[in-house]
Amino acid sequence: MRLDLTEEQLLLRDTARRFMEAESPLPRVRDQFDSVEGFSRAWWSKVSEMGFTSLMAPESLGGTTLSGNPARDAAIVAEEFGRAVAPGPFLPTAVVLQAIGSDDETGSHRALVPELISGQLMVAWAFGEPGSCWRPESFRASVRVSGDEIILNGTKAYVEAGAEADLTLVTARSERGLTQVFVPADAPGLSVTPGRSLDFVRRFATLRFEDVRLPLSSLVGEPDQAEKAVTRQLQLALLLQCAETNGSVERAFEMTIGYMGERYAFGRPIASYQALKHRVADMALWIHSAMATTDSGLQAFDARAQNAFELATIAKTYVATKSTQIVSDLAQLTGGIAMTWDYDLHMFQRRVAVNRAVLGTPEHHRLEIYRSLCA
Amino acid sequence: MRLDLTEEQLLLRDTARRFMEAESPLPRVRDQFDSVEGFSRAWWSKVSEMGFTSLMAPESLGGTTLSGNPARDAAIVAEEFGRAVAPGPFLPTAVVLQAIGSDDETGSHRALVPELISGQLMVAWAFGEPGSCWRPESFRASVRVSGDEIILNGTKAYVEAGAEADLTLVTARSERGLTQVFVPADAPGLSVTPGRSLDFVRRFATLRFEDVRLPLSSLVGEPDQAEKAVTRQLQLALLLQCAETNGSVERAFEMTIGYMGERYAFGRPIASYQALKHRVADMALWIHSAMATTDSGLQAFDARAQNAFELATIAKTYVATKSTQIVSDLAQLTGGIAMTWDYDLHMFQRRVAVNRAVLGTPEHHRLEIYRSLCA
Amino acid sequence: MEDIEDFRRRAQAWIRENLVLETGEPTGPRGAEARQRDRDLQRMIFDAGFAGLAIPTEYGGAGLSLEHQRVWAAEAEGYATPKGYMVSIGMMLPTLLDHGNETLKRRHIPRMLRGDEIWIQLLSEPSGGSDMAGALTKAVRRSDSYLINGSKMWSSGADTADYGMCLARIDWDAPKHRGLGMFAIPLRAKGVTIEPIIPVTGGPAHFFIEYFDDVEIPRENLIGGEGDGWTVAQRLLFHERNATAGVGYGYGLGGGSSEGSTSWRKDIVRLAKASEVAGDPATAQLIAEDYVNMVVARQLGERINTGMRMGLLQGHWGSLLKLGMGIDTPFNAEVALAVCGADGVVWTDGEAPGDVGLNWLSCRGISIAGGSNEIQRNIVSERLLGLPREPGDDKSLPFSELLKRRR
Amino acid sequence: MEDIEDFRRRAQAWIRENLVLETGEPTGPRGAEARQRDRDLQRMIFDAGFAGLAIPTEYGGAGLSLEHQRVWAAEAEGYATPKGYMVSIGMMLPTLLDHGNETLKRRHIPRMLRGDEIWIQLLSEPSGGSDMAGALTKAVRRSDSYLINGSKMWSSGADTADYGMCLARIDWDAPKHRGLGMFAIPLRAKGVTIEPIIPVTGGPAHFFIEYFDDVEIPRENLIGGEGDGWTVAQRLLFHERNATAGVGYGYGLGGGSSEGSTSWRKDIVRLAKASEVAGDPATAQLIAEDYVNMVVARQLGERINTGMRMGLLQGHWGSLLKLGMGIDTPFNAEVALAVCGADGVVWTDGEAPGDVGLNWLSCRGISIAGGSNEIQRNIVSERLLGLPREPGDDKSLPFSELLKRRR
Repeated sequence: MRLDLTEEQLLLRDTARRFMEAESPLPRVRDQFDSVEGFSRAWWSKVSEMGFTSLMAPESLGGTTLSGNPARDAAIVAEEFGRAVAPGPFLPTAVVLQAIGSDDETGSHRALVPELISGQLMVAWAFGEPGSCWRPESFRASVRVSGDEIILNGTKAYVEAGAEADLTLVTARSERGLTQVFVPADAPGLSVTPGRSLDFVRRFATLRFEDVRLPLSSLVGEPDQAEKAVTRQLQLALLLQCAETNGSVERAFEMTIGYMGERYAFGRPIASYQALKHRVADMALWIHSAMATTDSGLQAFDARAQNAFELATIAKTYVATKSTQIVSDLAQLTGGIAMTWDYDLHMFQRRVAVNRAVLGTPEHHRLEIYRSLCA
Repeated sequence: MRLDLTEEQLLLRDTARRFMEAESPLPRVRDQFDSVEGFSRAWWSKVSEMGFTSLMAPESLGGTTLSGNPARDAAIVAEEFGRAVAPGPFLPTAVVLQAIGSDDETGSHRALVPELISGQLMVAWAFGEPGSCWRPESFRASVRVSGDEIILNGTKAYVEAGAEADLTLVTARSERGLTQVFVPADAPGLSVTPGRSLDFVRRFATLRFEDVRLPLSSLVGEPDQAEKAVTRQLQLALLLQCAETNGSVERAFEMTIGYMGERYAFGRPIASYQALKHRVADMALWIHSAMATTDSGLQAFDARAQNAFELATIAKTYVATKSTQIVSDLAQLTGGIAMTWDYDLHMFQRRVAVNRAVLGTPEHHRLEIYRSLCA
Repeated sequence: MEDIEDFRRRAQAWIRENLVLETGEPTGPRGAEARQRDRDLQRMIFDAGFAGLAIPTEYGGAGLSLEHQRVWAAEAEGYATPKGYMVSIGMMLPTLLDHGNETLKRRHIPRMLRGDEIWIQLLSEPSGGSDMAGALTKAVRRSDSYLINGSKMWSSGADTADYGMCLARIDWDAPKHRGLGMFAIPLRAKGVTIEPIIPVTGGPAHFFIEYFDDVEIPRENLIGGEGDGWTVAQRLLFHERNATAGVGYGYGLGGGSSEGSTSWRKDIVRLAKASEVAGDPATAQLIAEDYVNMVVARQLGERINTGMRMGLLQGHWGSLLKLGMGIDTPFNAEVALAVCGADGVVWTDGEAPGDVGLNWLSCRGISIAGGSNEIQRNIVSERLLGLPREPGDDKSLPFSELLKRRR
Repeated sequence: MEDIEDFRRRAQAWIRENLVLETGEPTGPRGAEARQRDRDLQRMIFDAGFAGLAIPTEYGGAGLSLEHQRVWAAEAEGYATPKGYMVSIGMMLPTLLDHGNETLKRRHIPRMLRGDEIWIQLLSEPSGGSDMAGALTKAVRRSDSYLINGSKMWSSGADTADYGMCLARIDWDAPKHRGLGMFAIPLRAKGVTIEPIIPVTGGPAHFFIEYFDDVEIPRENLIGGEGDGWTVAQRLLFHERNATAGVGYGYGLGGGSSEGSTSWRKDIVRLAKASEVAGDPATAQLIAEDYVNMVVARQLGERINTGMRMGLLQGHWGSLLKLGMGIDTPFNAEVALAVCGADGVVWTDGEAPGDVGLNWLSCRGISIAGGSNEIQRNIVSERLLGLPREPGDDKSLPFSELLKRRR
């Protein structure tokens, strides 16, 4: 949660929270555990109607400018997705909007923006590769321009909503750098293996590209020149993921504090036991720190600050580390009931654990941070 | 502390404890903070008269066989050195006795044993090299045989009592392996830089060898063949160090528990606060675990078990990690007084921190363990 | 008593003759087939005189010692032995032995040893997990029976058990710990309803909830005296901690640092090697730390076993081991999350769901069930180290007064 | 009130004209020369109207706001500013402002702001560090004075200070927190003895112990009413936590995530690069974690500063920051031990002793002094999160009764 929200941002937060409470209460999320997609197109239309998908789009293309700091605005919604452990490709949509609305200076895909905002067009963002590989330098998926065609080969993994999307933005290596292309769901040579995750409703797919041939118009930005854009997209993805995690942790924390006040053991509420209180105090420190570092990262992103990338990876490292520890210890504080399917705590734990790993574990990011410190 | 001590071992422990209480109470250790050597020859003679130095020597050479498990017997004394944070080169003496009494099958230095046991001859064991290097594969000190001479070059660091010793057992690389030699303190080409440590009374020296020429009789064991002996010596050194650390931690723990029972805050002894009690309970678990792993390591060493080396490094890793955490948190439990020179807790903290680092940090050993797990 | 080495030879011979080598069955709840296999095996072992080695002969045991039981377990290592009796034989049986009346003991202990009757504990309630002495289940005395009403929770194996030891309140005006009785309740009796508790993984139920609706049991089913329920429960918890930690009567019955956890740990190394994450040195320290913890936990178990066998350690040492398991297990699960990265929490449709993520979700089971880490820390600090208890009046007030404090 | 941007320009201009750039003086206790330099600088700043920016003009301040103080600190960053006034101006002055009588405030606040008078706190006693309300120091009222007897401990800077705010007990039959008064004691008065406490490093004293032997002070030196000592002390502790954490009146006076700690962190990276240990990946995770913690702590500080400035956060938020420092600092010291290996704890004779080892020995200073981690955790859980206090009667019983409980 950001502290210094504008009136408009406060309104956005309250609107999003009420919307989630009404349209995606926890029992409804539970209902979708067994569904293939984890969410329906109808749900995504509702989210879009609320204007949540439009926050990362330029105003000129039908986007909504709330505070002039689009990432910070979008993070407010991401946090509410986290609080509700709600389904839907909010993160990929925001990242793709960032890619075509801001990063791509050629502007050749701006026509997609209205469809994206309205929820008619569903997108995915294919970045990581099998073996938890999140370093573009180590990517194997490759793209080359051959005449008036682009030929794409390789595999992308952990693609959120990759089986549901109409269009996927793929990052691949090309001769002299990174290149991004849009691949439609029905492209010949593309095979999609749907997958599940620990989360109740978040699905990930593996996409295999075998000589997928695309027109040059599929290029997003100039070939070989995508590194900067990819870095911006990764930053945004990391920060929205952090915001979402923060929302999940915050609600799980509130839920547990409430429970601890009502649960009696040995003649008094368990919330009065010092050993538990001290752990709760540490958690409060970590939760506020997690919000602070996410907020700093978002601010740097919106301002295109020089250290924006470092701050995004610091946020991811901190948030992913502490969030997992917190929600695990929340179960400990709660006791046996937290080990049951019917108690909601694990819904938040699941989202937190998935977010910990996707886009790189904190261990991965610490190693990157260490390397850059020593450089 | 071992649990299943024999009558003789129990007697040894009680004797050693009473001896330390009488001859090396903490104020006397404090008195030696400013001394160059940290201990006197007279003190070492007293220790030797008690028979403590004879535990690692074969009976045939004047050694004492207590239980038939010499390392376990010596560890009982090492633990008492730790409880008293007492000075004196107990560890190097035991390791050198192991080297010349057991490891060296040529037996050519056995004549030194009586002098060593009696405390007349003081020895050091030069193993590590500058830059916290504890892997023999990375050693740079080198020795070569040239006619009827041995020529030694290189630097050994962190040599306990290296400036006080009459004779130092040096491990160096030779053409086809490792070679060990004895270097007398007055050898031409040897320069000794005395050093201090965080510990009150434990001193370490750096030894530089520049074309130090020694007779062939200085060899301990066969040239190039020392690897096995060095491994045994390192195991023993690690395990005696663990035993000593355990002693220091145990006494610091007892001291703190006692203090917590007497210190009142908010109307009751601080020992009654749950948040503190829970940390103390974890410490009890770690302390007993540290003793258990040290004991298992010693048992494997005495039995020359196949996994003896692994168990010694596991003990070092565990003991060094937990001991540092425990004594640091003991200061926290104690409060302000633990931040003062006059309160004794830091004497134990200092010994523990030095033992953590010397012979390799737990981080170093974990990396080695990981490598062997993945091998 | 039979010489220990003679016994070893006799056990060895019988084991080689009669048991088969372990095949590495997966852990977790087990089906009817596995249970039948267990029952057959246990009967065979009982008939050969190797069940209840430390239990007196008058109750169907072998009349030997815990040392014989340890030797048996050592010799039987690697062989398929029954896995389903840790609770019944490792915890409930010794409690019955300590506190049951002769009628109960002579009737039930032989059946328990033979595997014909399985007992479980009924201590925790929905209203309070750790604070078992706060039981709200009622026992009302009639002429020659008791009428039980209330509910119990977290009982493992209730679906297949025959009897439960149930803590119920007889006197509501006595202080909390003094108004309780312990009752042997036949679980197929009229008025008993048993429902499964779905665990957090969504998998099959390990735990159950039982409702008692005017369940009538004979007076002789009271274990200990009418005010002794808490004393019996504490003894039960003591045996439970010991069995879980692999010491005492539970030794060799499947508790402690079981093969399951060992092979799990090996999996981390294997997973690390297989995935690109392990190429990275990012998780090397974690993997090594986890491995060290596992080895040291086993060494501590050996140490405490030795100490208890030699009589050098007495009392609540099982709590130290239980606490260690409750700390190491969640750490291990977190290390696995780190090591496996996205492959631990994301998987392909149709494949088995990722063990790593589900294991992390349920890793607090061991640190909550059987006395949470917090309860063990209280026990270690107060009973092993002698630190003072916190002030409180919940031991002296009438229970009915205490109840009023809850809103 | 002066527009904030106008003020910024005015401050900027004066700073560039009058201050010199920081040279990176080492931290730790400072000599007489540094103190004189501080005093000269503070006087210069005061005379230019930039001291006490948020303090009313009637007490010698500039009559502006905390926002002006923040701007001043931002503009003065990188310049040499006085370092010795965090306690006197950042903690004691606002406490005096909140609770002092007009005589005291008009006499002393201007002197404090000008650096002519340095105040310290005298709260803790040898008998109790955290439990300051348990003070045993006595204040006996005479006709127009008080007679003080007792001792105080852990006061930093007592050797060079002029006044101390001393918590002393007036009424021994009142409950613990209600029988106290707060007194301004001139430290050069007759009957005051000040002795240094040698720290664990063996280095120069940071802290002192003071003995009061029939020290007579005028009645007007009572701050607040006779039973208000604890209220005043709590306010003082509030300002202390804020100043330590770099928020509120102490902003920019040298607390918070100071340059000292930043450069220390950089040292770890430097040390890791220099030593062979860094070639190893063994400590990479630790170094990165420590670095991340440092950055995040600064971000949290900014967040809480923003919140307090905007009025969105009220109350004990300084405790959260103080707790963070008390957790991060020992972790940082342990990381340094790991990174530097033997070179951190062993050094050559004649060389400076290893900072890494000594730093680890003293790292608990920040987690104990100024309200230990445990005290901060109590405050955070009870006052920020509203969790219930533990039961206890030490707030209601007469203090003389409480005293009897100690043996």
